Amino acid sequence: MSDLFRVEGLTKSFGGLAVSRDISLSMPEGERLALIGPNGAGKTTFVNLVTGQLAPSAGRVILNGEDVTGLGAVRRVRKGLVRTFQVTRLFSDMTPEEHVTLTVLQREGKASRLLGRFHGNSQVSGEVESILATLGLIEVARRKVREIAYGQQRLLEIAIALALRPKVLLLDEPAAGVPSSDTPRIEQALERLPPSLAVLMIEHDMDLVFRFAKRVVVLAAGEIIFEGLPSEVAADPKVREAYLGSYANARSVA
Amino acid sequence: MPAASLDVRGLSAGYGPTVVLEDLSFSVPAGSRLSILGRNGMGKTTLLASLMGMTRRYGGEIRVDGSDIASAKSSERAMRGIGLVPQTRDIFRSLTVEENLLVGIKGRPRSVIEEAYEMFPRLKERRRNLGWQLSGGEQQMLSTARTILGRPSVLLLDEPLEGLAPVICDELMAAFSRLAASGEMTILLVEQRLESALDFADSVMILERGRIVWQGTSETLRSDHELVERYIGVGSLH
Amino acid sequence: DTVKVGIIGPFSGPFALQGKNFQAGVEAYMALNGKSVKGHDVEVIYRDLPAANPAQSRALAQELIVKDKVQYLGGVYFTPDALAITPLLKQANAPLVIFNAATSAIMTQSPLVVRTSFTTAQTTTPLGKIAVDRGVKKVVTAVSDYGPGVDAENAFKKAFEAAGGKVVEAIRMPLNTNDFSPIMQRVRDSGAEAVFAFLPSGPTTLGFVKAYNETGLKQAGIKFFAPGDLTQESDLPALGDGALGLLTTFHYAVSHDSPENKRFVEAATKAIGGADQLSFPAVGAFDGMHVIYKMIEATDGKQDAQKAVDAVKGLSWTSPRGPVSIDADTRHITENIYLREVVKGPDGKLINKEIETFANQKDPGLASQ
Amino acid sequence: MQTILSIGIDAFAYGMALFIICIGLSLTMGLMRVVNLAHGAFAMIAGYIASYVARDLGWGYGFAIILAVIGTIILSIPLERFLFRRIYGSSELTQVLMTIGITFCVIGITNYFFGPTLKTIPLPTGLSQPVDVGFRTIAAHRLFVMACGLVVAAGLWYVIERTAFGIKLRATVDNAAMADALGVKTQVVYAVSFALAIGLAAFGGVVGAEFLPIEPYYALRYMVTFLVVVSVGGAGSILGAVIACLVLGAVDTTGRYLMPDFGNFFFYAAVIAIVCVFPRGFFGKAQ
Amino acid sequence: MQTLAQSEKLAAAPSLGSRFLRDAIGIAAIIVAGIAGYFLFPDNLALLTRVIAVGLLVLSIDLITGYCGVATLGQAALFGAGAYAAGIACVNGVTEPLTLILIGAIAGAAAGLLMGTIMLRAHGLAQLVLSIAIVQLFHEAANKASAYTGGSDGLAGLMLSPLFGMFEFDLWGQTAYLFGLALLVVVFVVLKFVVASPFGMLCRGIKEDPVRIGAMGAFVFPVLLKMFVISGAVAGMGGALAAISTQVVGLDSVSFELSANALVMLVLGGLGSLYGALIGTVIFMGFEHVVSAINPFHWMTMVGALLIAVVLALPGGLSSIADAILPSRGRTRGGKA
Ligand SMILES: Nc1ncnc2c1ncn2[C@@H]1O[C@H](COP(=O)(O)OP(=O)(O)OP(=O)(O)O)[C@@H](O)[C@H]1O
Ligand SMILES: Nc1ncnc2c1ncn2[C@@H]1O[C@H](COP(=O)(O)OP(=O)(O)OP(=O)(O)O)[C@@H](O)[C@H]1O
Ligand SMILES: [Mg+2]
Ligand SMILES: [Mg+2]
Repeated sequence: MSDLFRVEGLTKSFGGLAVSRDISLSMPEGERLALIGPNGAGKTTFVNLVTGQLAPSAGRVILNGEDVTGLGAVRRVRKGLVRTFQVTRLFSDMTPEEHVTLTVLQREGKASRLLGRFHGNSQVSGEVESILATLGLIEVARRKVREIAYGQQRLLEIAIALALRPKVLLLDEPAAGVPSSDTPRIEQALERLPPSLAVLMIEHDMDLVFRFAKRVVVLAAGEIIFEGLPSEVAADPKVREAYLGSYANARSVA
Repeated sequence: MPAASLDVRGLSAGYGPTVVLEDLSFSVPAGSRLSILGRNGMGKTTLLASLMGMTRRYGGEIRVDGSDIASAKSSERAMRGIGLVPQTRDIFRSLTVEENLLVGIKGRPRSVIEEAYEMFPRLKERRRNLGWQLSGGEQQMLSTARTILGRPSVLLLDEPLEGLAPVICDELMAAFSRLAASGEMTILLVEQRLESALDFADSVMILERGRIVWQGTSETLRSDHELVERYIGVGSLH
Repeated sequence: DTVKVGIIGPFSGPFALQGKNFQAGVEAYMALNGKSVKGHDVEVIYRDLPAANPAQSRALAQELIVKDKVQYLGGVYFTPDALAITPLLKQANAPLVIFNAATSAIMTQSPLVVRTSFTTAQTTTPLGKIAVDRGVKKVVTAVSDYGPGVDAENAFKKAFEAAGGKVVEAIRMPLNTNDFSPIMQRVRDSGAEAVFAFLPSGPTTLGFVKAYNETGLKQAGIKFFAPGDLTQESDLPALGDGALGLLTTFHYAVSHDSPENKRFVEAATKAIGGADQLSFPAVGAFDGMHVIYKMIEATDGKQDAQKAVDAVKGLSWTSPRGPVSIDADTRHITENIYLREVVKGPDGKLINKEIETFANQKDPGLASQ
Repeated sequence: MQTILSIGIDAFAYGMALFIICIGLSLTMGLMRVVNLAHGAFAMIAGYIASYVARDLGWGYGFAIILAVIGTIILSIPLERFLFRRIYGSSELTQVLMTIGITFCVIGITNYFFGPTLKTIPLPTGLSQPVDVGFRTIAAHRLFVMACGLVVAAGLWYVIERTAFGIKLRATVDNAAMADALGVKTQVVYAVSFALAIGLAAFGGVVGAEFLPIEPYYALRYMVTFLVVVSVGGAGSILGAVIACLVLGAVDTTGRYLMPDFGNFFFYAAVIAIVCVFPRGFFGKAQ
Repeated sequence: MQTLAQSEKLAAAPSLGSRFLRDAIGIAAIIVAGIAGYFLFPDNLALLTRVIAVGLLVLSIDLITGYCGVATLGQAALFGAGAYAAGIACVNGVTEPLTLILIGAIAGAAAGLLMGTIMLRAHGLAQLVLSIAIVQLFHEAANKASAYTGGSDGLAGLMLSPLFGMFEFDLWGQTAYLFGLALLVVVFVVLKFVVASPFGMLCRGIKEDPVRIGAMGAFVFPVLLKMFVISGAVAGMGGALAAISTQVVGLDSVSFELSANALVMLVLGGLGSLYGALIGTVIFMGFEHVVSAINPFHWMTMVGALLIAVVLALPGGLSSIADAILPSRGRTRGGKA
């Protein structure tokens, strides 16, 4: 059982539409996996199934050798299974600093304390600051989220996930909406993650995918149609047709 | 409606008390393509939203084919031919795909939604699904299709490729180019991917902190690496 | 000098009409008898208490006493409001003259309370005999599920069974019942020959009477008995012809035929602004003011609650409702109770026509306490 | 058996009366996202107009209904223009504040001008007679109310789900700024739907007056009932409202028949049970 | 705003001292206003005491509505639980005022636990309706259990022993008022700490997006339930204070009307700010008292007009005036309070 994280035969359909057909996947410690595939292939659904937002009709999710399929979403987070949202879900009236502080406090189990003050809590402020700095959010740290640009909100999503110190991190299009000038920030943040962490990233930005991933899985119509090294992906005709299009050509020329 | 020209003079706009755009002036000839570039939070979205009438205007003129629409409500602007595909997609979550499209047809016959289905066959498969059930990319397709169905003469695209599979991006950019080339639409595109943006547009405008800091042709920008580095960031061009 | 009287009543809210009647009664009395007693000017201060709310009632009474320095408290439509005031009276050295609140037990709470209205037991009790006299042996009681409703149920049951009848079923209906058809269905299923009802005056009586007519109970010959709250004059226009023939017992009918009543109705109508808004709380207030005037007279405008109350014990006079007196032991009013039938009056309007008199009724409720 | 049928028909009539009065509120709350606590006040205004037309002028029931609906809508136009328009899109609690304020004012003004007495709307003879339906007699107007309820339900369903206006309305509610940007005149859409909702309130107030009598306090007295029914059904859902009205009407009626002493217990216990099983109401929008 | 430091360090957070000072000023203002009320309106102490009792109820609603986003129209169930518990205890021989307040708090907290457990099963409008259903059931139960509660006649005859053996609860209401004021200040200070704690922040997060909070690894239900219990205790104390000061408990203290009025007061004052709750209560009850004394027959129109005017002029509630005047109660801080 060297795999940190494994799913077996995950299956789900909405009405007549099968969005996840018997997906099995495993990730060892330190894995950097990219999950790509056409729109509506079932990638986000896969993340929802893994994190417990949705219940699969069949299949198991195993973390650290423990079957977590029966656990709720919150317990899975506490066990180290953390995600970001494709469409940002943030507290529009709170500041990035407050978001991250709250997350750190929660991780430490101090978030529901009635004693002590939330603001100016020196025990966590150092860590909060370094997380915000990693993602370049210091400048907007004290502005309400509703007032900061969308790209920055995406970065904050990642900041929150990092603040949870996950074992397995599932990133749903972390770079969508983040300008190419700022994607390096995300990459840097990912690089600084503890090496033992397993990361699964869904992304349509192929440059980022190829820089990041050690392994690529391609999902189409709820099924894994390809699994292998990044260098092999562009060569696969099925993937080219279903997903890559001209990108594959550009790539093979380059 | 054929493509219209767009003239912006001294536009200042923002949200509530915050002024984001200051004194912007530029013009886009009918049927041409303009890319708007700029780092995160520099005001690209705000600019497009202001053209659509969705922000607070502090001053300036917006002329479409010569007539000023700066004080018109967004619905009037829509009727005068402006169409926006917003960055946040803003699909109607509780409506079905088909109903979403019907909102966008602006009085054209119902049957025109077939055009949208042709452009995005994926949407046809999901036509009875509610908006919130769609995947991210499907929402993006829906948002784009919905606006295009209204046949705008000035089309404002705010990062329309976000979240789309590369193969769809290609098709979509090709479609945009066709629409512009046919003389039906003037297109303003905000796009993070420099290459796509330059490939698409005749001319380019760079925003920084709510002001225009550079305007010129795509060719000039493509060849001027220093400029790119200064305003947009390193490593953007391959 | 001025003697101040504080009147607490529902002047706004769902019971505003009853409050308006308080005001009309008070104003009518002052119009007919002058605004001063033995040279002491009488000033009335109204305080609004829209619904039963003892805490607020107490706060209002307290304020009237402490801030406005009233010597007399009057009014009070609901029992809980009265109960909340009684503990204050001794310390405040002020009598409370109740114009309406109709639970027997209030009188035992303080020796400084006098009541000029009625109790539910008092108006209900004669119905027991009346029902039996009309050949009714089996009755279903249907009352609103709150203090006065329960009082009415008990009083009727006691009187009716004493006269040889039998209550086959006792239904208590939640106060906010809108549709009474199921209740009527139940009455019908029980095989009773009559229904005894008690509901607080106001909108729900309309629904009840309608349901009685529409579900065919009336046609089936099932009789209807109720204390007069159900057919108060101000509700009659709304009840319409459906109310014709209903039998109720009460202490006062606006149509009561006496010179005192004519004078009263004329003055009170002027005060309230419309003849069809006048009903029983006005007469309670009218006589309440009479008692207060007598108290002022007896104490010569000085604040002495005990003396004031003692002065009216045993007092008797002719009220618009007929001859009345204040019982010296209970300080509650002794009065005639009339059996009335709803009929069309000479001008075509519905009235409660008095057809039988039960003279000098005391409150039977206290005896059973 | 006869008893069951009899309770059933009472329950159905009561449920349908509730439905006609509440559906307008369900639309305002579910589609326009306005918690209009003044809904009952409009129903009451209509009742006063109808009472005046039918009783004081003696023009007949049909006229009374039509004039009440039109009159109430006309009265509501300035209110929409100057008050309601300010709270579209505000938080629900701000809307509660404003609409409670409006309710208080309407009550106060009605009380002042028309006095606190009950107002009745005389029925035409055809509707006021008891009708024999085989196993019992039932008032004809109850049958009329049932028919009205069914017609209203079907008509509304069609307008909202099937017409272009319905789609625009739902789009506007979902995201007004975007609908506007797509060329939908959102202000007009709101104004028309508001008028529709008020018209329904007016119709319900008049037709349902036999169940919920018209008096100044109408709006406050039945506010809880209205809110409960709308929410149990799921605001904005016509089918939900129908089911909620029928179920709650049945519970209420049966409870009052079987154990009148505990009538309200049953009603509210049922509400709790239903909501615990359907946490968003029968047909609430899950988002 | 545009000129925020470019550095990669956070500017030092506003010092603890200045926050503390601001709160101290706020609380001092409440005490001063309370004492001023005592001397300015010596004849209205009964009303002022009632304002304090209702103020506690409104504060308790603010905790779950303003801070957690759970709207309720049934809070009087908790208030009434406290009032009846204190009242029944008092009638049965527990006459010491502080003990009665404690009993009220416990009863309110228990009722809060029950109410929270039920209400948190639903969402949105349905949740609101649950709260209505619960308060109606409480009302029904209090009506039915007339042997203990006095039913619709109310529970009368509460005889209190003097506070600390010295101060009588009398007709003039001085003891009751000062006692109430002290209670309010203590509760307010405690609540200040609660809303400024990490727990308070967690609640605000839940208000904005419970799914997000779940994805942060925090359970939503226990947090909200805890707030319900705290809120219940506060409401229960309000009820007990009402019972002590008026010496009667009526069915109105478990009514929908009281719940709705209290919610209106809260919104009037401004949600999510403890000061707003108090301002709303004082303004609403004061206004109502004044206009109903001036015209007992038609004051409702005036109150309605006030509510409409506030929405039109100050959509954020009355306390937003303070925000506008005192920009230091700044944007970037946590709660508005
Ligand atoms: N609740 C739902 N009900 C019905 N269909 C749904 C639901 N959720 C998702 N779907 C459908 O399932 C399919 C898979 O959706 P999913 O969000 O997993 O796609 P995805 O791979 O993440 O796509 P994208 O790259 O566009 O984000 C989509 O076609 C979507 O419309
Ligand atoms: N609703 C708002 N209220 C106040 N300020 C806002 C609001 N929305 C955006 N801003 C501010 O306006 C500025 C410009 O934002 P805008 O969204 O236009 O940037 P952008 O160039 O589109 O960025 P991105 O590439 O991230 O989409 C930002 O500084 C942002 O903080
Ligand atoms: Mg996705
Ligand atoms: Mg943008």
